[in-house]
Amino acid sequence: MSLALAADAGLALLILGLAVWTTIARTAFGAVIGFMAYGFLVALVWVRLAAVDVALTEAALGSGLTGVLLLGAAARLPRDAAAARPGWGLRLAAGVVSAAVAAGLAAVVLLLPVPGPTLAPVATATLPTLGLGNPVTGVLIAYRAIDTLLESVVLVLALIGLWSLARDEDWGGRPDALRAANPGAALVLLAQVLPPLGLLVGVHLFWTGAIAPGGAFQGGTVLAAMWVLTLVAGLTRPPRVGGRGVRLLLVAGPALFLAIGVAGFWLGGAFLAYPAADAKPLILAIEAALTLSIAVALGLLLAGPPGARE
Amino acid sequence: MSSVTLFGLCGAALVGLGLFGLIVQPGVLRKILAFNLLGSGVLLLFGVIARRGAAAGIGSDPVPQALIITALVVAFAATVLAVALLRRLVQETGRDSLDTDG
Amino acid sequence: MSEFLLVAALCVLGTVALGLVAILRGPTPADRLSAAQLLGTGGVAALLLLGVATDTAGVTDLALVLALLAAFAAVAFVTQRTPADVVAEPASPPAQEPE
Amino acid sequence: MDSLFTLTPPAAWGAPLLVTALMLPVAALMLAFVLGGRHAERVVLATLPIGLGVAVAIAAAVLHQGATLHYDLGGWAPPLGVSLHADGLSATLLLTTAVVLCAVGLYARADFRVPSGAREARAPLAFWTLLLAVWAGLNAVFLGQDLFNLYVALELLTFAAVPLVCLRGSPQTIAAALRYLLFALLGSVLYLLGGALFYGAYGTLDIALLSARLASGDPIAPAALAAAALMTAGLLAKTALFPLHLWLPPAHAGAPAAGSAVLSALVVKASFFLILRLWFDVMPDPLTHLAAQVLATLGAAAILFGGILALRQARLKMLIAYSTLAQIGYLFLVFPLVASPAAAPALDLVQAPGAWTGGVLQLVSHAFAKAAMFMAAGLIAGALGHDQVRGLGGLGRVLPMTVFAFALAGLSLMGLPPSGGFAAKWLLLSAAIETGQWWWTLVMLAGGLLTGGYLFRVLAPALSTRGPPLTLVKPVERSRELVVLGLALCSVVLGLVPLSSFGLVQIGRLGATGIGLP
Repeated sequence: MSLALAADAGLALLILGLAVWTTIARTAFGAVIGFMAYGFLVALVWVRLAAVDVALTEAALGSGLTGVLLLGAAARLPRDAAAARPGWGLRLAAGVVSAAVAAGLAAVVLLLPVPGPTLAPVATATLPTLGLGNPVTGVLIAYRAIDTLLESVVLVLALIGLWSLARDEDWGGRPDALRAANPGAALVLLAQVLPPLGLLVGVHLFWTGAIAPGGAFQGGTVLAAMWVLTLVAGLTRPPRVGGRGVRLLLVAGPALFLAIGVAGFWLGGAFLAYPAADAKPLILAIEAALTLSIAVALGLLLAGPPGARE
Repeated sequence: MSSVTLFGLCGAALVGLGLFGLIVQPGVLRKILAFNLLGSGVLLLFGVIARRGAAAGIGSDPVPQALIITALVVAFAATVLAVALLRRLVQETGRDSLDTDG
Repeated sequence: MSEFLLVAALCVLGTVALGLVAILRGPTPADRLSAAQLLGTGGVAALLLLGVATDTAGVTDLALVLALLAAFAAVAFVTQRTPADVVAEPASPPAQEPE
Repeated sequence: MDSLFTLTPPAAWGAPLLVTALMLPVAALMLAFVLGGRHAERVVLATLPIGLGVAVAIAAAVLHQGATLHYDLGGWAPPLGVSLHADGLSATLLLTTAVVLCAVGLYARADFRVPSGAREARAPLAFWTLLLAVWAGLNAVFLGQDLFNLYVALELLTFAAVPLVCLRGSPQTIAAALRYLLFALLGSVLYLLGGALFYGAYGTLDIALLSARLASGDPIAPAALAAAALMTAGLLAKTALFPLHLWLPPAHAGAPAAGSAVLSALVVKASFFLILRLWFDVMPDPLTHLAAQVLATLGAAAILFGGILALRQARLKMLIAYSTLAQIGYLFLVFPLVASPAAAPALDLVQAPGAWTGGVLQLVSHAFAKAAMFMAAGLIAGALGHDQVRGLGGLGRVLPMTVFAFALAGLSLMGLPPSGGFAAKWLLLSAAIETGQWWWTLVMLAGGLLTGGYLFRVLAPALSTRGPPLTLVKPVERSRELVVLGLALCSVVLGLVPLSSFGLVQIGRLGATGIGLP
């Protein structure tokens, strides 16, 4: 297995190198590019850590959408506003503190108990009663459903926070900042060819999530990316923020989740419990609604606040 | 040393690096990047803990995996909000730093 | 068989490292993005090799997602950048905004 | 091993109420967001009294049964599942939150009305939905029993609180919100790292199970020590304890008055509450003794530093915000007073229930008083068109009720009788003397003097009868003054209630499962 170890060491070194580059790069733009490459390689690390579900999320969110978001921000930074770097004293102190934290954590990693504690046996033992084959989905949608429910609300909330940054006079308008000024023919073609493919991949990820790596977050993210692509190319326009339809789509996932959770009081004996007989269809319904809501929320989060283009 | 430990040490280093960047970088965008590195290091450590919990025929404890996915989505939302605030700040002041009078 | 695949993965990672150097050197942002894209392609290849070598489920899906989003990132770069970035180091005088 | 912590019989009535308390604001948030426009405000105003009723019912259930309430979500017991939990302190804070939010809701109607002619406007929709989100986040924090569930709750709170800071949209408030966000995110991520390490060492995130595993007699894992340190550091950044306070004054002063009230009275308390939970409910005693000294030292520094800076502020809202820094410091004095090894050699932590009650009283009375103060300051700023402390001369003659409410709230902050703040500080002072830690009394007395000093700067000119009468640029609605006065009275009335009625806050403390009173 030393070959695998060599590959992993190479991967770790590449990641650390890119992280250092992201920290010390001279321009913000260079740093963002470094960070995107970094996110890409971290997805590989997740595979090496046998966490393909996480790898999918990281690939889609961590390097994909985050990278696009940060690129957009870097392109609009003022050029000449190089802020004063902190003095040597502070940098030295920060370096010492950070190095101490890193060293402490490294020591903790080396001292973690062997074998590591795990909930894997418990988590897999009850999976069949839910009709699921992917334990990660089981954790997300059943055992720790409350976290997933609250988190889907967090996405809606982030969107409200984002929209609240609009100017008063722009309220009710469309978030149009994404659309390219002059979408070239190549871009339009790509935006016509790629999304149908992406749609398939997104739906596949959601559907396969019940038994294999994938699920609502991963599928929703891919769908969001495809939607954003058509927005950039000007093939579609984002909805007005005042519209009730888009808001219904945004809360459809968490609302259905909550409703089935409340029904669990009677059907399953507890809030967020699934009745043994109908667990699978209920879970699939929740996942479908969540995928849709997450896709819309992520797309709109990338599209920015409503208003005139900068 | 095993691969898992290796990635654990890598995560620890990333946390330190992110913390350093968050403190010393003057520009807000660079701070946001540093925050993302820091968060990624934290999640990597969590992933190492998950991997150490491989059991029952699964290569990695599913509970931490699910938590990492949740945390990734939350971190993305946080980045969106921070970037949106930054863009407003740049529009209003033409600067991207939070210096004393910012 | 799996050892051969691992060696292949290592080689691909090596080219990825070379791409990394290109990212670091630049000099223009477009150079850097192309290098990052190359790194992406190499990453997908390394991923598939590693996945087959260690027989991990779901790796092909991951490769699909990575390939899709790499194209997406390139689009973002082309549309979000300011024109001056492509031709010169960003330290040059501020250019007009695209809009 | 866990039997100690599942004493509560499943038949305990009131447990489903915990779900209601958590989900009511979430459901209302979605409804308000979808309906939008003028309906958002209506949804909030309809939900607030229901939520208050739920909080009262939970407090009654806890008090009546004299035990904590538990609810396993989805029927999955920890460590695989997530459970909710309400002890006396949680119930008290749920109730405080509901009362303050009701007042804020009534007060904010005038500021966040959809202008006639428009179907919907930016600030009102954002404010009303964010208010519900703050509520959901706070309830989730107070009820959480799982460290990761609490992380999500903290993030919910962050995402709700940050946009409140910059609702006005001025460059200063945007910068303040951004700085707040960065601090809050740093805090969350350190907290999350702590949670990960706890899981790595003990394989659970449930507070009760963790506490049992930590207390099992084996040496404590290094990961747990690192986890506790990281979590504390992260939560301190969110609580804005000195020296991690830089973000708080501009953020709390920049928000609209109703938002400032929520942020200063409630939001910073959420992370403090988690520090309490961490050190008293998770970590074993000897470590708590050690951490208590560090935390209290920082708290003492915050009391003095915040007080001195408050003395130097030119703007009323900044003054109140700095006062929050100082008052948060008092909360941290609870740690060494409750966990004093001097008073309780080899005994459990509940040797000083007086200090515990004092700490909770300080938390609650500060919440009422500070919300009242910020809302009073909002009325003053609206009526005068500015909030310069120097320009407040003769204010008492034109806005007597507002100034009276401000003074009543000030009474509680200074710790003068008969106010909740007095009872709180009295209990803390006596606990300090009883446990032989007299030095903390000096800090508290100095803090009281400083508080008196900065409030005198406001009240002396406001109450003076000399000088030309002030002219108001805008009249003040009587109903809003009444809301402010009501909250200020709440903070005072707490001091008039006999101490024995605070048995609620002791319920669920380790070793104090019965309603024991000092």
